[in-house]
Amino acid sequence: MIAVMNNYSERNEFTSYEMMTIAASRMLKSDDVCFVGIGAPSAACNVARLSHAPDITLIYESGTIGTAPDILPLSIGDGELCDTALTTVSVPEMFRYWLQGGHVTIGFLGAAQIDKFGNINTTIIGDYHNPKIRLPGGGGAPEIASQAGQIFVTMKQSLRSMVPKIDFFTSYGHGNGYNDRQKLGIKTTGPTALITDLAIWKSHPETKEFIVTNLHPGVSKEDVQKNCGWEVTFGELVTTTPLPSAIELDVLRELHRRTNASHRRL
Amino acid sequence: MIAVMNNYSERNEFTSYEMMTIAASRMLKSDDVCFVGIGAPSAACNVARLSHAPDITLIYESGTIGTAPDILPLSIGDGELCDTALTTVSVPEMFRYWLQGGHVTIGFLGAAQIDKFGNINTTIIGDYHNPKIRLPGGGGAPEIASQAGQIFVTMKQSLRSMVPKIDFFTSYGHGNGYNDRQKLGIKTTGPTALITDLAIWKSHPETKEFIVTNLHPGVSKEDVQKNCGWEVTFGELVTTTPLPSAIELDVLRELHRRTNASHRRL
Amino acid sequence: MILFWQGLVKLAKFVSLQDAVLDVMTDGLCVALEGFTHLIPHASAHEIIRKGFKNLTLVRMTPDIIYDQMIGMGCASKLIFSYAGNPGVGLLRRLRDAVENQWPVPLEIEEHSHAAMANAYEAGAASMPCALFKGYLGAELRQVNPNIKMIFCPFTGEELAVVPSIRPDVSFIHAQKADRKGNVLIEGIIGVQKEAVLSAAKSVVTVEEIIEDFETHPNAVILPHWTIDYIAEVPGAAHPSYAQGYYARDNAAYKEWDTISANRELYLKWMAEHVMQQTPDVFAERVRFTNPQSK
Amino acid sequence: MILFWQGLVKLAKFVSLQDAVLDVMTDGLCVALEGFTHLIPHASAHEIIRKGFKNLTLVRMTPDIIYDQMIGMGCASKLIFSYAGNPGVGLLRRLRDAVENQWPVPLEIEEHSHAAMANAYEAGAASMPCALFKGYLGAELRQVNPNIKMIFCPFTGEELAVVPSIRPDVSFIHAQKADRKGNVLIEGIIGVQKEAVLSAAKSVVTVEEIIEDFETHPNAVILPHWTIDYIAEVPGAAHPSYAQGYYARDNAAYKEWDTISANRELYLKWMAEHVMQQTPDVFAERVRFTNPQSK
Repeated sequence: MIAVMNNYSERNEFTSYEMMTIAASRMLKSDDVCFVGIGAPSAACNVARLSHAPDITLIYESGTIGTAPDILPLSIGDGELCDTALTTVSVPEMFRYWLQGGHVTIGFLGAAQIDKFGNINTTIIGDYHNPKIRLPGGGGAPEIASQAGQIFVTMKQSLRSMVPKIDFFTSYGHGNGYNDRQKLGIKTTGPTALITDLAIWKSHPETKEFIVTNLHPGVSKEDVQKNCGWEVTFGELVTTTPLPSAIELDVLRELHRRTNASHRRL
Repeated sequence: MIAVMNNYSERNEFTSYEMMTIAASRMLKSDDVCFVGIGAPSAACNVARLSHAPDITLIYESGTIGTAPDILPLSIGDGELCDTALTTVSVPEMFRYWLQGGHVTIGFLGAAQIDKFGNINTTIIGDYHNPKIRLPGGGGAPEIASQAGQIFVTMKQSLRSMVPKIDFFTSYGHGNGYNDRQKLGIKTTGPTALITDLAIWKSHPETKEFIVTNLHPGVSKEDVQKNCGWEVTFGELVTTTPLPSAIELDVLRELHRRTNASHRRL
Repeated sequence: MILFWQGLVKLAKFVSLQDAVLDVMTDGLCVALEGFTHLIPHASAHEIIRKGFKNLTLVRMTPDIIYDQMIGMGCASKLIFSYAGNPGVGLLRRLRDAVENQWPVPLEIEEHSHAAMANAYEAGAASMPCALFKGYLGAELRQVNPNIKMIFCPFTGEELAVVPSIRPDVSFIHAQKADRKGNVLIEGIIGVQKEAVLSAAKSVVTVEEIIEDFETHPNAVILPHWTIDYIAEVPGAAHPSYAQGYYARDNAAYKEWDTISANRELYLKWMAEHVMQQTPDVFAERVRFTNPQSK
Repeated sequence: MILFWQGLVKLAKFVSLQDAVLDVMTDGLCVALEGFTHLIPHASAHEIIRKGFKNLTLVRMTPDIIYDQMIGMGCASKLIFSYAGNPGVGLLRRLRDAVENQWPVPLEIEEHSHAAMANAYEAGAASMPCALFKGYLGAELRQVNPNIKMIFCPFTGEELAVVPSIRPDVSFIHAQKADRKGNVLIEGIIGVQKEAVLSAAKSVVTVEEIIEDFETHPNAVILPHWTIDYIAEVPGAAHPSYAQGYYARDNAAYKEWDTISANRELYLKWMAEHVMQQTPDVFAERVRFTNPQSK
């Protein structure tokens, strides 16, 4: 727990997970059409919907379009998502008409490994044919990464997850930076923001490297570097991420309370 | 009107159109899945459904699967078809999953021009780029002809419609006969029966030429030849088509009565 | 600054059909007015004719009365289609006059099968440049249409047909309902209407009515508001086609068209009276006394 | 006589799940048990495990608990998949043990993205030999999976991905309802279940209940009886997955699986007790006290 004083919030304690999720939620706008990854992205997207972006369209790869769950789904296909959706389509239609069709403005992903150009690995640790750890694989991510208008990533920082060189290119970000992405024929913008438990990172417009633009309250530059496997570039003017508001914390905590109650065995 | 005596029927008069439609309807069985062309094929398919083949599945290219109309649709997409269908799918799905997917046993087509190998023209009279008459075109027929298990054709005979050489290969039948069809990589059987207002024709198993196997009551071989542009081959044992039964005539006439009443301006 | 690619996200605006047509249309566009027998956007076609747009490339699987009307008024320089008939009635006489006699203007045609057009719309909705399917085996259209090519499956060697996808500049469809946010519900024979909207750069949807909320099935065919540019409430806009749940197909009108369109003078007189001197409001009148189509 | 090609028309037979599995399965087949989180055919997987089939090629977009169970019991020699996780919980530990340590038998994997698998099922349902889509740009799976090829659009020159279509020997799905004729209704998250059935040579469907008539929407997702080989009524067959309108997802069971599957001995003991000594009838018990899922 990081203890802070805050004029705007009645809550003066929050976890780094809460800060990360709330900072991520603030990236989203009401007119976004967001393809939601499970876990931290799903929490961030639903906090946005329940606070400052009430009209945001959330899409899950299970086929649910315009969904508005009261609890966080454990999987990308919980019944809650369908119950509250505008409509539910088949999975082939989801990937052909909706993602590939170019209707998604934001793809919101997590990652097991990421590098400083936003390339993501969720496939394997070690060699593909002789793996140390077999991870779940890409799922929807390879095409979300190339077909959604832009990509936000949210994940906890660690030396294991933020690495100089990922073991496998599951989902392409900016390659080695600059115009690598366009050279491959990819027309979308790619990763533009990384929201961790310590900081907010934005892609540099030219080099495409992630650069720290905000430190979360109570976090130092050293904290960020200690938990990142590459040499971190900080922006010229690094500011402190605004504190979670009372509303944001209430929305997030209430969401988790309902979720936990629902997932408990009866 | 052809006047006949008939032990089985209370009706002793029927038109050549009625004989054609009823003879065509008898080709269908309850376990068929039939892709229905509009006009005479539609009437034949629905007479079959309302008489001896109650469980037949009728599919119209508008997307209606397992439809059971009380009146004959004027178009292939009348509301009656959807109202009575098991389900209605999109037109892309109809052509991809249901026709191309290989689920149709019978494609039932009409034709503007046909040759003795069951090749059909519904595109153009004259030269394609400088037409004498611009016909409607192929619609669903080119792929029905190659993807339905087998093809039945029903049409009125005339020197204009049954020709030695069609002006345009809209839908491929048996080419020049024998194994021409297989040579093109087509795996389905192709045209096996032609039901006209004068006779029933079947494809010869080897040459694939249409051969008259039945003459309708009161029709002579000369009548058939006079109304056909190629030299007609008659089977070794040509029999007379069984007369329409009272039930068949009742079903067909009642269908047309309801149809005409429905299409009249209120 | 980073320029963000925002995706094809739109903001459905509720406007009059006249304003929608003026905003999205210019001469020379590639335009689809879709509807597979059901929900044909007659009111939109009439509005385009009244505004006098020319040199259009018209796309439709089943160009029937509305394209016959547009072609006869000289709106089109090209037609992409797969079945050009008055369904169950006969030929399209204005289309024939254009193809056979260049009246009132020459009409280039690009002709496909239904399977090809359906696949091409599906591919357009999926942002594909082309559509791959099994088709055209033995069909002579392959010889006269250079936009039909054959390629081989890289795994099995099987020969497959490929055609360009359809991606109109503007698509017009008619649907039963919109909600207040601009989401659109289509029920019954849905044809290629969803694909027509998703494949087009801009889209205009006329609806029978605007309601608070849909009460329907979880897998209903719904176009979200961010896929549509303009929505106009025009009751009866499909007449003499039909809207499942609202009014039945006016089959008598389809039969009458065969007579009206057979003669250039009669046709022009009919168009003057029934189209040129009217507004979208007349459609509500035209369906007032038809039988309601059962839901 | 002319031999007629009759198309892929089947005659849905109502049987017990045990009889259906015995009839359609042999060692070495390519089998899909589909369900995208919703309607996962757990009862069918357990029946296949009990009957001891081996050397299967298992196909599924999201192999989760049931494939972890089948792989751990040595049923599979190959897995074709796009996301192998316990959704929202973590990794699949029996799958990892097979891939990393060849326990209990080696497992070959063919790995794709969701987009590729979804397109491959769609293509299989359409009898295509391959699926064409925009995909795998920059993705390293292209380097390790020889079944991912790139071709060029013959019209625009754009590079496109192509993968073999999926056409299983047998597909198993679970659905809400069958009617007395054997037509099957699926509602809610429909995933690739329709495609799994239409792409397969044979299909087995378990349903929550058999009813007289569907009362539903004109565009409901229905598989006609002539697309299905066997239907077995097994209430609760999706547990711990869910059936919209019947029972909710048992998320606690998914979380518990992480512990059960972490240890070979614990896993084998659990399988003996909860699978090997049971019959399909136990599933009705397992959902009796869960919250009904709202329709």
